[in-house]
Amino acid sequence: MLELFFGFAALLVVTSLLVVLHKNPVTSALFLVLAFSSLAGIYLLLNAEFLGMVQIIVYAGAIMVLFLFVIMYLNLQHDVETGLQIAVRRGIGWLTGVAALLTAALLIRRGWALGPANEQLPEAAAGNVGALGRTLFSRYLFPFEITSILLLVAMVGVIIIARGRTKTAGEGA
Amino acid sequence: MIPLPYLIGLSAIVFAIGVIGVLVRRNALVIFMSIELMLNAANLAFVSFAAHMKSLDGQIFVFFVMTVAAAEVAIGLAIIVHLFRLRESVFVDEIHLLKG
Amino acid sequence: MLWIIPALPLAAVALNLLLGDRLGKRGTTLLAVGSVVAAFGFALRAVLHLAGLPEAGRELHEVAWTWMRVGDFSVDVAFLLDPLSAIMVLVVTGVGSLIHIYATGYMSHDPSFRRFFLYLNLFMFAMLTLVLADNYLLMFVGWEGVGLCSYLLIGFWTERPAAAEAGKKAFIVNRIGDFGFMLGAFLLIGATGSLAYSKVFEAAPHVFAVGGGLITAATLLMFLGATGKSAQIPLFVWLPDAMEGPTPVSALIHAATMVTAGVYMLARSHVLFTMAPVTMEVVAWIGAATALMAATIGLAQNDIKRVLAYSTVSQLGYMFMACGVGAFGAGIFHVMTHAFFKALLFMGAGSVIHAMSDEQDMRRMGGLASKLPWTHATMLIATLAIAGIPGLAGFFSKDEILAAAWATGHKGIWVAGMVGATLTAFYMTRLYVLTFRGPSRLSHEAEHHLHESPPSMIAPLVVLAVLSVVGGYIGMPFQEGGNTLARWLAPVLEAGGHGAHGGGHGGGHHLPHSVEWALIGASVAVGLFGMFMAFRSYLWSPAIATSLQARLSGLHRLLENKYWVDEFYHATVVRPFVGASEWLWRVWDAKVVDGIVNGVGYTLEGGSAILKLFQTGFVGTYALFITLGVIALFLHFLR
Amino acid sequence: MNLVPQPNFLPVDWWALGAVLALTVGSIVLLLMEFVPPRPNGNRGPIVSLLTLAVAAYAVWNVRFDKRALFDGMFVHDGLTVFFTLMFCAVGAVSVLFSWEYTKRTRMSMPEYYALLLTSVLGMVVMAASNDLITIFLGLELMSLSLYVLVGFRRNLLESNEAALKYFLLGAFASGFLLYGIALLYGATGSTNLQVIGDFLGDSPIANNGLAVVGGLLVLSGFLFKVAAVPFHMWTPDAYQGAPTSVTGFMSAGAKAAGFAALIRIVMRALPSYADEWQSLLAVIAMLTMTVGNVTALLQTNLKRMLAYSSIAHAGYILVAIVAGGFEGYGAAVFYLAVYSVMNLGAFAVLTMLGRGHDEPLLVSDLSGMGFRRPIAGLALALFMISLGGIPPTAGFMGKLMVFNSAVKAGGLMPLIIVGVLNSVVSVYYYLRVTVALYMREPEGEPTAFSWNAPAALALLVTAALTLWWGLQSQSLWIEAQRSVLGLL
Amino acid sequence: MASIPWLSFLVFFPLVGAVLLLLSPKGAERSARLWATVIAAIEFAVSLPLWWRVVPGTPGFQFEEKVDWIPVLGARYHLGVDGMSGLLVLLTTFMSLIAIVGAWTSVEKRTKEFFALMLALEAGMIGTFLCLDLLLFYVFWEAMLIPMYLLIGVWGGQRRIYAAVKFFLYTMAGSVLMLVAILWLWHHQKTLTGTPTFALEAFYAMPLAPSDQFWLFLAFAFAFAIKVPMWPVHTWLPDAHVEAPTAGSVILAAVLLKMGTYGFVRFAMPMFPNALLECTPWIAWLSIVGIVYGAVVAMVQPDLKKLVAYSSVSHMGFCMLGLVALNAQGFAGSMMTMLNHGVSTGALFLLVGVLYERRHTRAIADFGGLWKVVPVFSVLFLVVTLSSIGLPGTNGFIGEFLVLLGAFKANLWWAVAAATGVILSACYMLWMYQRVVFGPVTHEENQRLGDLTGRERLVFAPLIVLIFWMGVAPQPFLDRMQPSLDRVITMVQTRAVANDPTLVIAPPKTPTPAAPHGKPAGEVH
Repeated sequence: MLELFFGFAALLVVTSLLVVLHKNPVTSALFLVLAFSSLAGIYLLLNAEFLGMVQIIVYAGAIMVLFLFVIMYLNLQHDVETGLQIAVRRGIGWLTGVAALLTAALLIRRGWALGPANEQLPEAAAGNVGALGRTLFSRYLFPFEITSILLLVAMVGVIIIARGRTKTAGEGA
Repeated sequence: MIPLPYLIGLSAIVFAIGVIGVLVRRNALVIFMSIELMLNAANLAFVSFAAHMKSLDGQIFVFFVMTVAAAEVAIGLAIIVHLFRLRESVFVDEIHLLKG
Repeated sequence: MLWIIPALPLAAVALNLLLGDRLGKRGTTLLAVGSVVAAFGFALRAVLHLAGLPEAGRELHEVAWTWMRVGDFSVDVAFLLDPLSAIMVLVVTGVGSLIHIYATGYMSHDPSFRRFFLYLNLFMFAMLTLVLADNYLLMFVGWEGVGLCSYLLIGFWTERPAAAEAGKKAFIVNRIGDFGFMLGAFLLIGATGSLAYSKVFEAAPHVFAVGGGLITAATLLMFLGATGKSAQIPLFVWLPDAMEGPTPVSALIHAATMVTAGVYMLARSHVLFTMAPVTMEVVAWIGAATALMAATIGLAQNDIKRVLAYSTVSQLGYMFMACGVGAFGAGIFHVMTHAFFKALLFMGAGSVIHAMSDEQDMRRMGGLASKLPWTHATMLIATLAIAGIPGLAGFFSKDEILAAAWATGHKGIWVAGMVGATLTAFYMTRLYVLTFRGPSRLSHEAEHHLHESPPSMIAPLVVLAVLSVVGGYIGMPFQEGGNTLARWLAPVLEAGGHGAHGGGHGGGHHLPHSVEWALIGASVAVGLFGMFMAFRSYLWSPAIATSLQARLSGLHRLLENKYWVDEFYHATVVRPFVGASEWLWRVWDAKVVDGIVNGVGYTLEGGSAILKLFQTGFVGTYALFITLGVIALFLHFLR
Repeated sequence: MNLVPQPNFLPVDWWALGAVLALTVGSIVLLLMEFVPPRPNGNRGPIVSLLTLAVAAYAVWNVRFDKRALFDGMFVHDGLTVFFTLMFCAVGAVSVLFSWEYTKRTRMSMPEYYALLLTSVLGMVVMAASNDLITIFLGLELMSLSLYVLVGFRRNLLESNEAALKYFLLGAFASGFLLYGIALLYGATGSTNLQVIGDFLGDSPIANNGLAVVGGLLVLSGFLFKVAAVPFHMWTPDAYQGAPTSVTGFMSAGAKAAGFAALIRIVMRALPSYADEWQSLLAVIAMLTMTVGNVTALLQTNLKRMLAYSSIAHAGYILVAIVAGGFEGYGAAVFYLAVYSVMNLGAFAVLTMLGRGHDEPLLVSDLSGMGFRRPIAGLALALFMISLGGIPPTAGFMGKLMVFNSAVKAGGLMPLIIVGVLNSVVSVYYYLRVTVALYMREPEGEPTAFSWNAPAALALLVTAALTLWWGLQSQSLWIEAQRSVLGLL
Repeated sequence: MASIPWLSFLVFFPLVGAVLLLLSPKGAERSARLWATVIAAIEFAVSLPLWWRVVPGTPGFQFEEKVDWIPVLGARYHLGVDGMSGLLVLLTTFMSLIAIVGAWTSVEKRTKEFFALMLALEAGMIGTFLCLDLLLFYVFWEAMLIPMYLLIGVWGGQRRIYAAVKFFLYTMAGSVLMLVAILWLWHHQKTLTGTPTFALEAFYAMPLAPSDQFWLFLAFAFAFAIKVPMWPVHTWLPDAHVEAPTAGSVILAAVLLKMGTYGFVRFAMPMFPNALLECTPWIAWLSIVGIVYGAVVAMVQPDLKKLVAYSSVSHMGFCMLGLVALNAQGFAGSMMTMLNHGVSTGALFLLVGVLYERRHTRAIADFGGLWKVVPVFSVLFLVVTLSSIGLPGTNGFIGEFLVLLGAFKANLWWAVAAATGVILSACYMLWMYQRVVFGPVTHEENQRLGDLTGRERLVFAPLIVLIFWMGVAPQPFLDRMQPSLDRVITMVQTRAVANDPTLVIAPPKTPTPAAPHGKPAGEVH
């Protein structure tokens, strides 16, 4: 089990690194898909089966397809990332990121406490979709409703922004 | 059960990679992907905590996060696409009308 | 009814202002002269009334209103008439009236006739306030008031830059004196808590130690005020320039009245001065020095009025000598006689100038005696009087001063006085000779216009001439218990009999007659000697004068340029001062203080410019800063 | 236990939820409206949204004195909620008013605009009302997403689009941090409910709780981003300048307030036990924020950008109050937020009227001579500037008074206070520049066009009146502000 | 009159007038000035009873009006008047009227707004003088900046914007710290008594540790010192004066500067006595430097207004010196100097305005020989100049003399140093007068100068009357101000001892303590 985890973990780290590193956005996107999938694997190991599925479907599926679609649509080639300025920025970026990681690690290593754990999951198996559903629609009803509006907004927003030149045409730019 | 430190460490690393991605890349799309990485790192943290605390809440949160992520992606991509229409570029360092 | 004396001229001023040109020339004349003459009348009446009083309580005192009362300090607007002020009032109003009359003639052709008399009346008001005040603060009002009037009158011909300049100089120099006066007054308040003469003099012996530092300081400061007003070293420089003003002004203000205010003030506060021997010495020596210096300068001046001006300074020096040796009475006596003959001299000179259509240089005069008989006669009398020829006013007063100096053992002062007397006799005779005798050096048209002055000018001359002759007899020596004047002044001057000097009783010094005769002889001798020298070197054989000039050219230039005192002041005081103010303004104020103020602004704007640089417009930068911020938060907890 | 509990709501709960419901319905109605013939002439949007906001406000007002906790305490209805809900409705209403003609002018007048405006108001309400990190996060996202779109609403204007992109990328980035912080806090405390977190942290010393610390800090930074505190402020000028003026006005008032509402709730509920730590931290940030904001504003020539920096500075003042803490402190913060929103909205109401058509002259110099040419608008703008500068007799002064008063009360904050007051002097300099342009300069060339219109004028007058009234008589507002926070302590 | 809120009327009547004026239809310029004049006249008439009704001899506040303003803070709308503020209010209403009438023809553009602002300014100033609640005071104090700022900035000269902004920022920078101090006091008071209040009287009664007092005093003193203005924070004044329109300068000099000194007497000194006693020498020497400095710098000013501005620095130095002398004479002198400076310098600025209106220049070099051209003007100019020099018989003398006397009683050397100012003032004023009025007419334009018009004479007449009245019979004024001033002095001394029992108030330091009636004292025996 632990070995599996290490496998997924390694894959996750490598792929996400490649996402960041690779010049070609398409490739990055594909690596991202891989990263998501390995994440899904870890979810399974943490017996969050349903989440794993959703991760594959929503993320690796829907979202990444969207990305790829856009990249294709914009027909992006290799990013040219040369020149001193970019090199400097890359250096600073890495330093900062690592620094953030380290400082956080140092802080966390100071003391390590976990919130109060339940003796065992409220009912049935963790992966139980039904259980999830119930909680979702009872305790988390309110946030759930909010998310619905959130999606609505997203939809409207996309329409507004991405709609072709219509009545706003001829506006001074 | 996978020990928590591993999980948190992993998620932290992924998060950091995401941050680094945002900092080093100039392609809006890739930056955006890195942000997705950050979100997923958070998700991982949620799930692992949930698993160790034997509570479902964490997983529920991941749900919401996914939804939010989806919404963001939609809007973000739309903006980027429109930007490309106007500017023929998705490179954030070519976009600085507003400064000072 | 004392208040009415100063009130009359003031009322004239007010009317003059309000009615304006509506009352024509003669109206103005009537108003101006009338008011002063009336004032003289009231003064005379008051003085007679005063004389009627028993010697003990011989003073009239009246409070007009409370001027200011703050905390434990209070001062009234109140008037005091006692023998001392009585003399001054009479002199001021009397001579004043004469000069007013004279002026009507002298100024008759001046476009701003009305303004002239307005000022003149204003001056009378201020001067009368000065002498009638019953406390130092009110005296100070008059003190500065006369200063103002002299400022206005010197600068009367406003379109003459020199005149305006001289006026300003007079005022500012006087201000320096007033600065001393004021501080002196403060010291008095601090010690006695009041400024009223009665209170101060009553308290003085209790609060001051004879010869103590405090009283010395106070008196010295007040004397500084006196030097300003009465043109003594070091503040005498304004008086000669003051001759820019119309001649009647010179006669009234710069000879007869205002300049003697200092002497009056000293006499008035003799109680204090006698308690400060050091001050007395200073006064005496300053007086002597001034007398000598002015006299020497007088030798070399060619402007008739300037000669008189320096002579005035010199005579004032005598008065201070008198005060310095404690003979306040003698000082006042000389004030009086000097008022007569010096006013006369000035008005005579005025008449000459008038006749010569504003020519003042003696080198272009001469031989006027026949042309201006009246002027010549009166001037001659005045010259003799000032030269100290026995039987005339000047002789008595000057002699009394010298005698007092000798009597009180100030041999040095006495010598200075004698030398001064010689010089006086010399330069006055020189003036007389150059003007009236010898060949005429007039230009042709001057010759042509030459005319004797109108009666309105001659009459006052005559009156004053008479006074210059008889004025001295109230101070006849060799009378037991002092002479008339001394006895008259006694209630005031012997009131405070404290201190080293045996009180300033008016010249009643105790000398054996033989000595006194000797002194008189000596002074007469030097007087005659001076006159003789003058006649010899300017009339009988003018060569001597020129050769002397040639031989002592350096000395001559020194005297001609008044020892370069003005230049000295200008270089040491005026120029550095102006320089300093320029620097303070342009450098300190504009650069330093405002530099700091604006500097803050610029610094902030610079910071703004720098901060703007961080706002690159690149998303990357912004994200970087966010991350750095997070790291900073972490570090804050890691420390 | 019934697995799908039918939450049995009392009427009061429905009232309490009224705002949320009304706003939701309103936005949906607006979206549907496009299909209702006849084609809207552009007046329907504002009218409907005004009605919605009125209803929402009324609903909450109706039960303003009740205290309810719904959905397992995720949604609480207390003083703070009431105050901020009402405030957001007001902000929304005013924004609608000055958007009315502006949107027509700039061809943005579509129902969607108002729909998004309502949804973002909804997001703000949720942020203010929720007592649970998750709901707060969702509210924040709801608000932000709507704002992203609104900022980019003038689609073909490069600036608008660029602003949207920057705002979006950075917003997402920041919410990444926020989310991760939430995750860690959840891990450290086993819950996302602020109350629970607070209680848990209450009895666990900070030393051995790295997770909580890191989580808390990340959450903090997330909100500091939203309220534009240094060094998380950099998006503000660009977003404000690029966005359509009406949107800028709306977000400068609303988004900031919402961020602070959530922040106040979090620090009061979840982090009181770590007060010393985060207070010393916020003190530094407050100083930086005030100084950087004001100083950078000095040289700005574009009005919107200048106001952006000024809004940063004002965030600094509010942070001072939060640092001061205590019910004076939080009360002062709330008070200041209300005051700030009013005067800022007023200023933007004037800006929306500048120019004609879709050209927007927004340089300070464009105001030259307007004070006398447009007396009312000019006077109002000057008033708002004076108020922003914190000069009596205006609301801005009272706000600063309350803030510094609370700081003095807290004690030991003298450096902070001194920096604060000196900053207010610095700020006056650039606010004065506006009045200088208004009254003391003549326009070179042709004076700026100005499209006076009734709705915006109404907004203007209302805000101006409030600015003056609260400057002269701030008692009532002060009491409300204090009551709003008293419930939480 | 006590029954109706008299003081409130005084405060708000001009404000109402201003608002109405602003609302009046456009282009009613002639009526605007008339309206403003009427308002100001009524205001003056209504304020006039202060002269009789503020009972002399009662130190406390009269006609008090108290209304709760912000109860949660304990801030009250609290007005009251005593001898001191009464006189200053009279000065304000009087000079405002004068200034408004004087500005009839000098304002060409935007007359309506101009006069409205003048009225608003008047209201603000009166409020500042009358209010007895520190928060209210601060509100008035700051709010008043706005109209003055606009007056300078809109109707000013070349560098008006710089001057206006400088004026505003300078003053505000000074006063913000005062706000902090006020808040501190509020909390201190609250912790002591439990009831929050900004009431002045409460602060008077509040014990304060000397250590606390020190920086509180500094905060207050700094704010006031800038307003006075004391050297070296005076540099805003010349700019403001030079650029401001005539009426603005008049008000600025005549009233605004007095707020600084008033602030010292009313607030800073009685509230922080120990700190005051500690700082007295510093303040004294700063004022003396101001006296001399102002005079010296005035000497070389090429611009009339700037010269007068620097002379104000000098005069206000006298005020401050009198205050720190901390004795009856000093206080009374300082108060008198405030009034005198109000009248004389106000008149001076009006006169300069007259010239400017005719010639549109203020450079001394552009004038000369005016005596022949405009005699009436020259005479008035002379009188005012002399009163500003402090010639005995004019108002200036009373103030200077009392101040110097007070200073002398406090410390001999203060008096000596300050008295040099008397000489210097003569130097620069007379030189200026000489260059403007005497000599030949150097500029052709000046040949055609018109003398004072009837209106202008009407403006100057009362000023001249005052100059002489206050010079010859100042007692009515002194009687009215003294009780309140004495109250301040006693308060300072008693509270100083109360706060710091170890303190010993030394009797005023003079060479020999005043011995009114010849009691032996001092170095005599």
